[in-house]
Amino acid sequence: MTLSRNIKIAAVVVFLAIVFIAVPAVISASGRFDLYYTLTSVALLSIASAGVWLTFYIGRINIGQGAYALMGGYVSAILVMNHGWSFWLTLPVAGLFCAAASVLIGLPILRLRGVYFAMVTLVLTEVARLLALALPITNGAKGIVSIPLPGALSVFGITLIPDFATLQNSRLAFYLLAVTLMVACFAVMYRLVNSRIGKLCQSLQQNEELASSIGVNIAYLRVIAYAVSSFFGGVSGAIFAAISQSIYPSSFTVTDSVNFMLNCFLGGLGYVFGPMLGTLVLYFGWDLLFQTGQFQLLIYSGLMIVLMLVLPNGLLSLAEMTRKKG
Amino acid sequence: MAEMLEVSGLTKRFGGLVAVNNVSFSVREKEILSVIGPNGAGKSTLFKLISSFLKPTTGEVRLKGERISGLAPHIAARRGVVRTFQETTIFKNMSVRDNVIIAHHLRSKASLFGFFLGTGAAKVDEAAFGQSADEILALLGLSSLANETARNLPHGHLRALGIAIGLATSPSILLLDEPFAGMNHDETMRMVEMVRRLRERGLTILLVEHDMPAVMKISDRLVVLNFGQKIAEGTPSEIQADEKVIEAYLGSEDEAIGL
Amino acid sequence: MEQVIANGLYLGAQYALIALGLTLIFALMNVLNFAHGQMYVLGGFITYTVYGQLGLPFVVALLASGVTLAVIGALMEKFLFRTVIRRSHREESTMLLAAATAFFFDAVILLLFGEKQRGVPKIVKGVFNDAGIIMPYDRLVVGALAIVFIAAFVLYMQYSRVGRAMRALAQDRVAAQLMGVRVDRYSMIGFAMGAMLAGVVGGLLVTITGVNSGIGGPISIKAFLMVMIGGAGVVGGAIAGGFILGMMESVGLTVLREYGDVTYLVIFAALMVFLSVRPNGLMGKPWG
Amino acid sequence: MNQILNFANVELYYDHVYALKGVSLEVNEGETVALIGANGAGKSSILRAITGLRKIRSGEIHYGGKRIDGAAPDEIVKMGIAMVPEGRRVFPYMTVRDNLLMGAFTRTSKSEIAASMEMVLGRFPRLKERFSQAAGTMSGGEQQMLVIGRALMAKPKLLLLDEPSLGVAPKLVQDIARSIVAINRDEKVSVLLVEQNSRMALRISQRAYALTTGSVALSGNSAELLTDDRVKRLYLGGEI
Amino acid sequence: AVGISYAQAENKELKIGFVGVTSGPAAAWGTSNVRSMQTRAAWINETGGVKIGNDTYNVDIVTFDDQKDPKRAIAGMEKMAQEGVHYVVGPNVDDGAAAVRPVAEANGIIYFPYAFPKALYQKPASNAVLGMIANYQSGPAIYKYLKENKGVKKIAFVAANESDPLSQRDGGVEAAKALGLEIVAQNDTYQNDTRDFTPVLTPIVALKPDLLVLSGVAPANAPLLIRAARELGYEGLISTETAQDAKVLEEGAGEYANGFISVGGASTPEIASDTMKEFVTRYTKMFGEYNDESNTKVYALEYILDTLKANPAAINDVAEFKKTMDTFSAPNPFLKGDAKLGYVGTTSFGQKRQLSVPMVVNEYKDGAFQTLFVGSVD
Ligand SMILES: Nc1ncnc2c1ncn2[C@@H]1O[C@H](COP(=O)(O)OP(=O)(O)OP(=O)(O)O)[C@@H](O)[C@H]1O
Ligand SMILES: Nc1ncnc2c1ncn2[C@@H]1O[C@H](COP(=O)(O)OP(=O)(O)OP(=O)(O)O)[C@@H](O)[C@H]1O
Ligand SMILES: CC(C)C[C@H](N)C(=O)O
Ligand SMILES: [Mg+2]
Ligand SMILES: [Mg+2]
Repeated sequence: MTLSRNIKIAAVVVFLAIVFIAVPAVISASGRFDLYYTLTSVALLSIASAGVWLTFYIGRINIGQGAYALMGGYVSAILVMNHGWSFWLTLPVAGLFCAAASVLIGLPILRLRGVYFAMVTLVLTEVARLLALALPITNGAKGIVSIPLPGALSVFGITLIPDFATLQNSRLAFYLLAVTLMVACFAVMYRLVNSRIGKLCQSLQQNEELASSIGVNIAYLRVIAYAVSSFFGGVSGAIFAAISQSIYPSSFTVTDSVNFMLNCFLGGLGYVFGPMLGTLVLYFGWDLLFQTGQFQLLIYSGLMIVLMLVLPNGLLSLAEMTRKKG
Repeated sequence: MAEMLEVSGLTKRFGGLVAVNNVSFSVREKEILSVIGPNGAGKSTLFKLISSFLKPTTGEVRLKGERISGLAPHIAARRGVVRTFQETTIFKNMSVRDNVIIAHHLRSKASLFGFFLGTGAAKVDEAAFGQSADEILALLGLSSLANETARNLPHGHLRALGIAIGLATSPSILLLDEPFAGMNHDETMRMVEMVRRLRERGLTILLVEHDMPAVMKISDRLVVLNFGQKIAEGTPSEIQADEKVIEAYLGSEDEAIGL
Repeated sequence: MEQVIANGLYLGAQYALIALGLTLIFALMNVLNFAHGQMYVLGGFITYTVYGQLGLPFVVALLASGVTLAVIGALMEKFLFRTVIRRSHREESTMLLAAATAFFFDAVILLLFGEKQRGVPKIVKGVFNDAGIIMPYDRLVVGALAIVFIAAFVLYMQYSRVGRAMRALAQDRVAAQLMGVRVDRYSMIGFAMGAMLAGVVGGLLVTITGVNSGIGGPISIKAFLMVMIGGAGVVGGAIAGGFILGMMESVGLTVLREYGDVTYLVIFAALMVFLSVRPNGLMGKPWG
Repeated sequence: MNQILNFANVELYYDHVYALKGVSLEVNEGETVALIGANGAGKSSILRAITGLRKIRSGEIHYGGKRIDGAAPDEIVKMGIAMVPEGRRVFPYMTVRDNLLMGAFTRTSKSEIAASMEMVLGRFPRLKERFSQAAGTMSGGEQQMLVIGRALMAKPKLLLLDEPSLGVAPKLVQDIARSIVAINRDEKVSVLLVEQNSRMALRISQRAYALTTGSVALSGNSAELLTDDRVKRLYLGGEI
Repeated sequence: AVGISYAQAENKELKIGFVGVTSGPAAAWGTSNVRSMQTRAAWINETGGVKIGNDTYNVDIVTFDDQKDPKRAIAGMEKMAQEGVHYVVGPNVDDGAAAVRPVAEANGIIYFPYAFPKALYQKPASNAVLGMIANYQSGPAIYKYLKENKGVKKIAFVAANESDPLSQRDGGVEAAKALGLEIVAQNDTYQNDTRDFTPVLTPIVALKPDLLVLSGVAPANAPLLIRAARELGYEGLISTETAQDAKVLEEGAGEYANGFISVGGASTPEIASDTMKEFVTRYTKMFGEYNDESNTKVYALEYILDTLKANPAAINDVAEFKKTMDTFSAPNPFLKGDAKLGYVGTTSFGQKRQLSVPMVVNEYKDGAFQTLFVGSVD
């Protein structure tokens, strides 16, 4: 685990170079422009999954991230459509709105543990969908459609981000937006986990009673972690709404919530970058198996089972295993 | 000596069962007070009430005159009332040293956000906690196990680790629930010594324990519970001679089995 | 209103039976079996094939469903879950495995049985209609059978040697081992029984609701709800949860229909509030 | 005297921790043997090795002349070894009755089981009073009696006890100690007793082994060990 | 893919896409799409391919299962763009159809959703073409017919609590109101995981409507709803505005389904041409079992190919396609007589963005559909 500082820095530089330079270069060279959306999805879904991972880190199985993604999508869509806000402003607001909502929801439900918390959050996803159908402001079953693309973002007259609608390649723009946020998100996560906060979160995961006996405000810490998690969910939902220029009650469902969780498992619950790798593999795996037609799901799930048998602690445990052997 | 902790009229019901029934006593500063009594007498429950892990049905607990019962457990800990657990309760998947480091939480000056940013204060804390953890581990004879994952320790060392965690919070009152259970005589005596040293450092200690030789040796005073009620209070020699206590708890000496 | 209550009871009986298998597996192995609904669907398709297509007696079909699923359950425990449980650091890891097996079953079922809704001939014809209650006879039969199965299961767990061993196993694996219980074997039996219950209830209900390849996931989730209401891993809880959910649906759909699409919103919200108050469900404890 | 258990040169590891470094000991038929030693000395590990809960690295374990290391715990239990594990471990949500019946899990004859039940309830009348109570709601001492009773239900020839006095009030410790003596005497069960309460253990046993960090440091006649200086110093604490 | 292709080496390849749902509870919708396309394509390829302009093409169907997830649907549409596909059938549901719009428009793809929201087909949108008859078109016709011929006065709606069915219910309610029918129930919904509909229908049946409309009902649920209603003693009519499958109804509801009214393509023997009959035979041979929904769904591919034949320039340029749509007309091979294919939708959408699929209103009877009446849309 103790990589030297230089190796770490080098790894980060390489990663950034791949994500921001190599990927766009390869895509434009090969002409595989559909990969932009695929990778954008991976980036956004991995942000949401990172949130789920954080709740795992405090010992809660979270199958409710879909609810916050949906909520974030609606907040952004409604602010853009009904109130004429700039998308760029709605992005943090969507995240904060979800964080605030998650505090209210989290205070009672974070007392639950194990499968109970898992189930309640699962139900929460469904509640979000039903609310989206029932509330007047969401436009119910008809969803919100024809949302404009993100406009220009300028500060003091300097255009930081151009209007997406005028761009020739809004896919690239969305890709860059998504990976930038992903990098930021995982930087935050890495810092969280490797600071004392990470240890505190681990103490919650392992024994809440003991943690509170040594003076940890467990209720507070839980809520904070959950709020951060939901913030990530909201942000990723908001961007999805902008990409599809529409949002429906069924835009994020129980299936998504479950997938977020699975991404974390597959990557490895013990590794901060697990959700990123897990999302990449699960999403890309599905995409690659596109060729197999009707056997896609069969092969996909079959491989997932095999992976689980070989690496029950996640893909990243492979590194640990080889190190132990080596 | 000043009154440190005052327990008055404390009662706890679980449904129909009265686990602690109208118990009052007080603990003086730097005192070692033991609570003894048969299994199920309500000792652990009493500890949970004092450390605010349970809310009393009636009655209250005061620390230096201030009411602390009914607070959240981490607030009670912040005020200086910290307990160890009867079961071996530790952070299983952390190293022994990390267990102790994390327990320094209350002493840290930096805020959560400070930790996140890695401010100077946070760094100072980190260094100080590491050092203090090593000292505590040395004190409890756990130094050689510092990097072992806690879940792999044998029973006796787990108990010691539980105490180390309690110590790391630098409490003013430490509540030890059966700290000597699972230790042999030699180890028990070393722990007794250590607890005494803690008291000399200014700690007030409340103790639940079934190991009578140790209890009698270490305690300034004892409180005896039976069926949730206080049936006796006094010095070790008073208690050892108390008919009610012998009847309910100690039993009479039986040379055939060495007790 | 009589009708509403009768509906609720009938629904409750079938829900309870669905929840039982799930709770059994959870109690024994701490595995939340995401594939439970898929097992139910598979049971339905087997009965569909044996009774509906091959024309063999219904009882034979039901037996075939039960036995097949029991075998599948046993194999899953032996070759999948046992390995993963042994090797993983966090026991939640089995959730990924369970979800993957659920997908796998979905794929297999879709390939084998197609995407269409399937149904079988009624087992009993006619409708009971008296005292303000309308209830087709086949529902009465299925409801009664469900209750018989539930009772048999509870009695078996409570009084048989195997049942006792499984309860012990659920409470303390090592201690059970020290009593001479072969924990591997009994985990396998328990998993098989849970799967068998799913298969049997799928087979039973195919006579009423038919079966189609896509409903596995939703059924699992519904079963999770019941288990949570009652308390995870408790037989009594699963039964209570099943009946409560059945009754809530029946009553809610009647009482709340004026307010539009809110019945389930209310049910779910109620569940969330309920669990916030009782974090372990109605009778939450490891095993009863 | 017939040897019932022979534990020869056993080594046992946990991951990388060396728990037993070639321990040898034996138990003769009808004997009570005590095993004492510091925390982490490996006492519980010895019991786990005997019952097959942990595989041993090397060495041999014979029981009744048959080699049993490598066998599964359930097979070993069937051969007549019963163990009371560290920390009681009752089945908390089962009744006293069901707990006891679990003890007889490996046996089939209904009438013999009933007879054992008679015997256990006769020995521990408290259990009879609490027959239908959930075991988890009983006091620590009662639970301790229950697990001993449960082990007896297997009609074992060899009974392994891991710290039966742990967390039990002094008066109950006396009761338990008397029960162990009586069981050994009346039921002709050989006993291997792990205890931190060395004084008690040496009083009620015929022979004893003292363990330090994975190997046997001392062994011999219990009565003699009680007066041995080293034992006194290390395990009995001088004159208390 | 199952598509058996008898590719002739000299033929070029024409890729037609499908992005829709072929797994999960709604699998039947997309599967009937995919299979009808694959059957038709195999048939065309076997008989030498399709001649467009000067070239002869073999039709290659590229399918993508979006799992009813709008995010996946976008990925599917991107994939189609990547493969150079310009004509895509699907998606099958509202949210997916809305989500793929930006991709389709940016990449010059015309897509044929089976979802009804008008915004998809009205200006400024112009790349979506509705693949079937919408409920707001068939509903009024059905209710009118039933009002006039069967004396229906009281009508009740029940829908799954999801976007598509709810929107369709709202459309139906509007149409019924316009006809002056009394609406006795319009708020009743069920969860998509409902397997036993007795509790849902108990209060509705008690209101004794003359017509019970199952808005946007999935083929899997239709027989269950019918059976539950009948067993509860419901005696009125039952209808839906979506396509159903006779076999599913027969197995799931038996004779209870008799009299059930739904909309189909050209399924009934009275109007099906020999081509349709051969299509059914080939489909059945290829996939083991026919699905009546495919009567409607076979049209999309036919329209695409015929429009391309009419204007070969459209093969890589959807602007050309759009131009042709306004005037396009070709014989309808699936209907007896001299029916025509043509684009419609002017009344509903203000532009021709809908396939003129015959609106055959069926009545189920003993395992098969019978024509109740045939309508049309403009
Ligand atoms: N949460 C609870 N709910 C119900 N009853 C409880 C609860 N906690 C403790 N009890 C009961 O209260 C009584 C007192 O228990 P407590 O744990 O305080 O005993 P104790 O004196 O610490 O015993 P021991 O010496 O065996 O540890 C017991 O009868 C116990 O079963
Ligand atoms: N599960 C485990 N994983 C790793 N190491 C273990 C494990 N269990 C025990 N050990 C190690 O094995 C050694 C012997 O442990 P054992 O439990 O046998 O000691 P013991 O004599 O019973 O001690 P105690 O009196 O404290 O119960 C100890 O060093 C301990 O750290
Ligand atoms: C309108 C819908 C109910 C039709 C459905 N989407 C289909 O593909 O057939
Ligand atoms: Mg206690
Ligand atoms: Mg031990």
